[in-house]
This record gives sequence, C-alpha cells and structure tokens, in this order.
Amino acid sequence: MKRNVPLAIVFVLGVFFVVQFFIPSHPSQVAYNTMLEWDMALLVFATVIALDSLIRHHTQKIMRRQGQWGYSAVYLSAALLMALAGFIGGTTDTSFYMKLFQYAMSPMQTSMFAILAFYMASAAYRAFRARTAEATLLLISAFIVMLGLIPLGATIWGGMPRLSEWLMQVPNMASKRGITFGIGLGAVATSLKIILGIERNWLGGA
Amino acid sequence: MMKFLSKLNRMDRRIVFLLVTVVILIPLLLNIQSRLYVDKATHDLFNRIDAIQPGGQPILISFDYDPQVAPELDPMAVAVLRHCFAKGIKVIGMGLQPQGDAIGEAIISRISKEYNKKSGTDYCYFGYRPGGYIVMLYIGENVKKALPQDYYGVSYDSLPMMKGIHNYDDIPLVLSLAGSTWPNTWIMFAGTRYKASIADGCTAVMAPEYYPFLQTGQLVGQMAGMKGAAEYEQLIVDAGYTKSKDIASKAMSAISYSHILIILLIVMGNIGYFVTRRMENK
Amino acid sequence: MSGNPWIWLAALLSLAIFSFLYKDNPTYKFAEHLFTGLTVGYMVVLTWNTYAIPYIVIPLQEHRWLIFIPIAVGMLYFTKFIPKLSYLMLIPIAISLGFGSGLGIPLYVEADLFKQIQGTMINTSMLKNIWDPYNGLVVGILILIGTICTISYFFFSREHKGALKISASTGIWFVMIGFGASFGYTVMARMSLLIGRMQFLFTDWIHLIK
Amino acid sequence: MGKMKMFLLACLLMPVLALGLEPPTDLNAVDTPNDDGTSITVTWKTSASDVDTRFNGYNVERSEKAEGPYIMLGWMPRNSGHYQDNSITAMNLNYYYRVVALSDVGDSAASQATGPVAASQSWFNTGKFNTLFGTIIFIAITLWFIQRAKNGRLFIRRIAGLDAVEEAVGRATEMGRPILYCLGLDPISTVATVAALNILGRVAKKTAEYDTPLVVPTYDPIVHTVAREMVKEGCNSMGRPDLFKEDSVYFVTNDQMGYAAALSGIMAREKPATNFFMGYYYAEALVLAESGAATGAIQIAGTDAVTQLPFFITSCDYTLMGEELYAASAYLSKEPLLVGGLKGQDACKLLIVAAVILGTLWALIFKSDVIYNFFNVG
Repeated sequence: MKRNVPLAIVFVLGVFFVVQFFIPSHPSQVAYNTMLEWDMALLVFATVIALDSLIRHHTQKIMRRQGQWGYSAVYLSAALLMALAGFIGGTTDTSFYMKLFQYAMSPMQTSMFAILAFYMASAAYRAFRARTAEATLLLISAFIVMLGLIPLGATIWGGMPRLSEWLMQVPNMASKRGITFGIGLGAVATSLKIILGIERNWLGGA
Repeated sequence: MMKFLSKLNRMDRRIVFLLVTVVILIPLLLNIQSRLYVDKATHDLFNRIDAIQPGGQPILISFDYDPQVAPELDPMAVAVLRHCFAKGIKVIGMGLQPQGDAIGEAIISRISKEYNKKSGTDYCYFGYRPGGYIVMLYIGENVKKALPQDYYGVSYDSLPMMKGIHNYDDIPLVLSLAGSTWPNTWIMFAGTRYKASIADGCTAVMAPEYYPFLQTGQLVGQMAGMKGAAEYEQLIVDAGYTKSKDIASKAMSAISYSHILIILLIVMGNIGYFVTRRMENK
Repeated sequence: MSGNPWIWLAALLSLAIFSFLYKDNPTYKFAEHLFTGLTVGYMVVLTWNTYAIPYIVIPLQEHRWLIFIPIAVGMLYFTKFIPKLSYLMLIPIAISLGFGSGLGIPLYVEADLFKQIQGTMINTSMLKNIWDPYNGLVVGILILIGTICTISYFFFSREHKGALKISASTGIWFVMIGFGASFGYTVMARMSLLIGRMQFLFTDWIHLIK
Repeated sequence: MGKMKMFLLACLLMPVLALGLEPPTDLNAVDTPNDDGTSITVTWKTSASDVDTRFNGYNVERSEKAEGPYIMLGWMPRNSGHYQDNSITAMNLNYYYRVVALSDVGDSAASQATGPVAASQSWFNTGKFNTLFGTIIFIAITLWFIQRAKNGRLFIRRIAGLDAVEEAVGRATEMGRPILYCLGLDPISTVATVAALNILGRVAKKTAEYDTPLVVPTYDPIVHTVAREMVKEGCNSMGRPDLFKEDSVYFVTNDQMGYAAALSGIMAREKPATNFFMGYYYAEALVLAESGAATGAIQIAGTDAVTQLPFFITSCDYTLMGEELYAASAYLSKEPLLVGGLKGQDACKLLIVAAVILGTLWALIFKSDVIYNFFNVG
C-alpha cells in the first residue's frame, strides 16, 4: 500500500501525458492545463516544507549557540525583513522591497556572477596542461577561440577569427550532438523506467 | 632559473585573481585603448550609414533590448547616433521591447544635446511600440499608422521631419539593436516582404545566429557585442566625426588584455609543468 | 564619491562578496548570510504572488471548487511531521514526477533525437555548395563523423577495444575540441560581467571612470 | 469643425483618387487541422489591385449568417492571402467569412462570402505521426531489453569515474572530514535530478556504513524532501537509523547565485574531503567547482548540462558526462532491470546511426530529402 499508491499514480499520469501529447482535442488541452496549474499549486506546499527545514536548521544553531550562530541570526532576519517588506510594503517599483532587491540582493547576485571571471582564469591556469593528447586538444582549441575573439588574433593571422568561429560551429557542434543523443535516449529510458516503477529509488524508505 | 620556472606550475590562485583585477582595471581607469581589426560586417554598416545624404532620408534605429544586455548594446546606439548627428543624418527612434523604451529615450536625448539637435526636425523618438511584427508590417504600409505620435506626445503630422516619410521606401536603413531574435523578425517582415535594408547590433553570444544572414545579404551590416561597438567607435574617430573613443573601446581593451592574460597564464603553467616534470625525471 | 546611501550599500556588499577571493572572512560570511536570507525572503514573496495567488487564491475566489483537489494533495506534504503517516508525502511527489516523466518522453524524442538526427544527416541542399565552410558537403561529412564517433564513446555494451576504441577516442577528440572552444568562447561573456561590476564601482560609487 | 472639413475634402477628392478597387477572389475557409476546435483558416487570392502603392491590405470579417452583419477580425498587409482565426469559442457552429480589400483613400471592395464552415477538434495530431512512431520504437526497444535483463546478467563496460565514487567515501572516512553532495538546480521531474538522487542513495548507504558525515544542501523544495528521505533510508538500510541527522540535509535557497555563495562558504568552512556535483547545473557550476578545488577536495561531477561540462571537466577530478550520469545511477544500483534499460539505449544508438547513414546515402544517391524530411518536427 505504502509503495503501490504512489507507483500507481506515477504510472497512470505518466502514460496519460505521453498519449496526451498526440491529442490536440479540447478535453485533452483542458487536462493538460489543469494539471499544469495543479502542479504549480503543489509547489506552494513544498515551499512551506523547505522553509520549515531552513528555519529549523538555523534556529537550532541559534538556540544551542552552536558554532557561528550569529550568522544564522543574520540569515533569518534578512529573510524575515525581505518577506515582510514584500507583504507589507508591496512590490511596486518604488517600494522598500524593490530597493532591497535593487541595492542589496541584485548587486550581490551580479558580483557572485562576476566572480566567474576570476574563476575562468584560475581554472584555465590550473587545468589547461598538456598532460595528454586530449588535454592538449582542449588547450589548443581554447587558445584559438580566445585569440580569435580579440584584435591580437587577427594581427597574428587574419584567418584567426574565422577559424575560431568555425571551431564553435563545426567540431563543437558535432560533439554536442553526439552527447545530446545519449542524453535524449537516456532521458526517454529513465522517464519510462520511472513510469513503469522500475526506477523507484525516489520512494526512499517507504 | 629552473626553480623559478617550476614555481610557475603552482602559483597561488590569489596571484591569478590579482592579475585579472589589474588587467581589467588599468584600461578602464587609464583609458588605454588598442587599435582594433574592424570586422567586415561593422565596416559595411558604417559605409551604409556614411553613404546617406545629410539632411535627406532618415534611418530607423529600433531599441529592441532590455537593461540586462544594455552594457553591450548601449555603446552601439551611442556610436551610431554620434555618427548620424555629426554628419547631419536624421534619425527615427523606436523600440519593440517594453523595457527598451526608457533606454532609447535616455540615449537619444543625451547624444542629441551633445550635437544640439532638435526633436521633431533632426530626430524623432517614438518609444516602445507594442505588437512586434505587426508594427513592422504597418511601417511597410504607412509609417503614420505604426507611429501615430512620438514619445513626448506630439502627433505625427506635427513632426516636420516625418513629412514625406511613407514607408520603407523612404527609410534607407533599419538598425535593430537587440539582445534576442528581433533582427530575425525584421528580416522576415521588413526585409523579405518590403525589401527594406536591415542591419543589426547584437550581443556577442547571439552573433553566430546571424552569420548566415550576413552571408546572404539579408543583413547589410552588423555590430557584434562589445567588440562591434568598439569597432564602430574606432571607425567614427578615424573618419573624423568624433575626437575620442568611448566606453566600448575601454571595455574592449580590458577584454583583450584579460584574454591575453589567460593565454599567458596557460603558457606559464605549461612551462612550469614541463620544467617540474623534467626536474622530477632527473 | 556618491552621496546616495543605497549606492553605498550596493558597493560595500559587492566588495564583501569579492573579498572571498582573498579568503573566507567575517565580512564575506556576513554578506553571504544576508544574501541567502534575502533570496529566501524574495522567494517567499515571489511564491505567494506568482504561484499561490493565481493558482490557489483566485480559483477559490472564483468558486472553482476543483482546486480543493491539489490543496488536499498539497496538504499531504505536511504528513512529514507525523512519522506514522509520512509516507503519504510521496503522493504529491508522485504526481509531479508522473506528470513530468510522461510529458518529457515525446519532447525528448523531438528535441534531442529527431532534431539532432536531422542536423547530422546530409541533405540535398549541402550538395549545392560542397566546400562551404559551415553548410557544405565536406563539413557535413565531418560533422557526421564527429557525431557518430562521439555516440560511440557512449556505447556501454562493449569494452572500448578494436574499432570501437578508435572511434571512441576520435569522439573524445571532438569532445575536447568542442569543450575547449566553449570554454574560450565563454571567457568574454564572464569578463564583460566583471567589467560591468567594475564600472558600477568606479563610475556610480567612486567617480573615477569618466 | 476640423473633422467636417476633412470629410468634405475627402468627398471632393474621392472620385479623383478612387482606384476602381478589385475584391480578392477564390476565398476559402476550412477548419484548421490538428487543433482543439478553436480555429478556422481563411485563404484567398490577392486582389488584382494589389499592385498599386495606394493599396492598403485586407480586412478579414466573420459572421454567423451569410448575409451578415460581418464583424472585422483583423487586418492583413498587402500580398497576404492567409489568415488564421483563433477566436472561435464554440465548436460545430457555422460561420461565414469575407475579405475586404482596402485602399489608402478609403474605398473598399468586399469578396464573395464563403461558408458555412465550423471548427471541430481532432483526436490525433497527424502532424506528429513521426514523433509517435519514434516514441513507440524507442519505448519498445527499451522494454525488450529490460525484459531480457530479467533472464540474466548483461554486460556493461566499466565507467571511468565510478570507482571514484566508492573511493571517495573511504578517503573522507580516513581524513575524518565530511562529504558534500549537491543535487543540481533542476526540479524532481528532470532525469538528471532523478539520477543524482539515485547516486545519493548509494553514497548515503556507504557513508552510513563507515560513519562518515554527509552534508546535502538543497536548492529545490521538492527535491529537498526526497533527498531527506533517501539519506534517512540509507542509514536505516545499514541498520544505523541513529546516524541520520536532521540537519545534514537542509534547504539553502532557490536563488542560483545565492546558492553558489552559500556553497562557497560551506566548502571553505567545513573543508569536505569530497564534493559531489550531480544533476543539472547552470553558470554557477564553475563557482562551485572552483571554490571546491581551492579547499583541496576530491571533486566528482556528473551532469547532462552540455553547456557546463567544459567547466566541470577543467576543475573537477572526475566528470560523468551526459549519459554517463544516468548509466552510473543504473550501474551503482546493480539492479538488472536498470542495466537492461542501458542496453536498450545502446541498441537505440545503433538505430540512430543507421538512420543517419541511410538518410545521408539517400540524399547522395537519389538526390532526395525523403528520409531527412521524415524527421521534421514542430
């Protein structure tokens, strides 16, 4: 019972929505749209569970004065501040909520994103070593593309920009296609195994 | 010497970070610029605009982008507007992306002030026009229908510059500045159907999408990413329309130096690696 | 220097994030927790406004009583707090999973298989311009070989020996060239982001860049 | 007053400027195929006057009676001959259509009305026949191999990087440091996430066996609930339910860069011996992998996010690429049926290669795109 009900649900819904794809009629569209809306509604409840998890995790730290519990307090107060700002002050362009978003949250998001620039450099420096034939190919191709994108490349050799573009469009395309085939087949097979209940690890301990 | 070289194998990553900061900041702060190799597509666009009679028919610039891609596309708009205003070419501005509305206005009014150009006689800005391809079709039939009044609420008939502008036949070039696939739509609905000349300014990431159209001539020119903007800045300086290059050229130098830095880091890393390996083998 | 306190806040928080590059430190820790906290608060408001209101509150107001089905099912998530009944939590999960898996199959067939098969196949338009560097026959054959070799690397039923070894390692060569190119190509986009941040710090905050 | 003047002016000019507008001909309205019964497609032959520069397109009009009144639906520009009316609200109700040619100077010429036509819904999308065929073939092959797997063990080659999963747990135990496990950013319905959860189940068992701490910071609320159960089950199955700690699986945030910032901090502070990055990732992949590399951890990544593979390859010790991630999850489970599925995938690969080669030869020999066109979608 504990396992069979969820497995039956997955089977019925799975089969239904494979078939639904091929049926354009009105009832079929209604079923699809309803399911989509219900799935969104379910997400709201899952969010509550997630919130419960994070509140517990951090309040425990604070209560037990465990480790650096002060930061947990920062975390929870920031979350509370943002949520209250949104619910009380509204979310219009001039609201406090939007100010917090624009001048606190968003700058940190873009800074975190910009850190990638540093990590590109450190990853390239550390990993692009001509240890093996494959690693050498990786390195040379990155080299050519980087040169092709800047004026220096064209100064060294006029064809560099075209070559770098070609590398992106031809060999890169071929390898991505090959990988995508595997992903597509694997995804079809895994979805099928989930629907048939062969892949049932998601049931956990039940 | 060997010892020093082998140290290159394991440099502290913080040194790498410091070097990145330096090569990015110096060109930005000290205004260091390098000469660019100008791509053919950018050159084509420049020549197109440069061939237009001063005081004659206007070009249409469509601000089809959102703030997220503004760092790449704003400098393009600025450079092209400077070119037009310096030469006395009239400009029609509009946009198909709601958030591009204010961006276009800010740029066009700033640059027009630099050249003392007047709204209504030297340029007209119509702001965001909802409807996407429908707007393009309307322009092909009757510009007045597509752009009934400008951004500031002045009606079409009260804009002296728009007198005699009926459809694409009277607009020698349409330039779409876009972060997404708007140029594609322009090609389909204004280019193919009404034989309008279309050019685009796009982000570096989107550029490869448009190479086929450049090849077939469906796009008469293109600025691709920060590099395209920097190339255009260089072209207008070379032609004597402006005195100094602008933000895109600085950013492009920073990008160039950072690429060179990464290439050098890889080379140093490999030297260090081979030296270390040789020392270990001995 | 800017006189706007909001700009100051944005600038100082940006610097706090960047300070992690030197090493983990109290400033970063503070910024990190503030950051994740704000995003959680943001998520709560966003979930309420974009999911709860249109998909739960409005249907209730419009007396579309079928909405009680997902509400009841959603409530089952709360059985997590009742150990004996907690297995009921699997029901909403099963619904999301079943819907997603069923929906996915034909889409994967179209996007990942059919479209790619078409992209790999030589077609008659390629015969017209044999030497075209992007769309010609010769390049088409190169892409065909590259793709098939890459597929062969992902062949799990045999050891990579003999002919399979040759094609699989050719495939890996293509993969490595492709990855290198992607890496190199992405550098520019990431550097542009960093330049954008620097411009904010040195233009909007400290007026150093003109 | 102004309007009045305009009107008088128009009346005066009209006879001079009138084009003698010709109406469009050969009007045809049909029920749009393969839809849910909300659309009718109208086609016509352009008006003979559609060459004059003063010609101004067409108005498409609809009525429930042949004699009218007709209501305008939309305007189509010069040179068009096709309009899809997507505003049908009732199926099997008869409609009549007509198309009116317009000129700049205000005159118009209506075509003959056409009809009656009613919208109906289709129960099978004939445009998707090829997709259906492909779906059935791929499903059938997979099922056949799963069936075969029931009868005996099938051979699967070793997957590089998989042994590392087992080793990693041992290493963490020796070092007395925790293991960090990330499940990616995608929801539960994505295949990569399911595979990542499977591997988590395996890792959880191993860590319970060796009593190694496991840290699972999560991003998606639903994935979070499942991950928690998986880890709990891992401890239970090793007979050590006491080892499960509530706060080892915890929700961080579902903001991409917020998650990356938090994970960077966690890795710098807890210094895990091994980091697992399984599932689907976006730009934050390199932030995670580089922050992890700085702490000296062994890093094992597995993703089907093709765009992020180059970054995992450069900064992780082992990377399971694309399908290898799914294969790893099947392999580690040692479940014969899952391994059977993998065999089916291999058979499908051969089929795809055969199709590609066949289509290519067909194009080369017969100069025809018949096979190529079979794979048209959408």
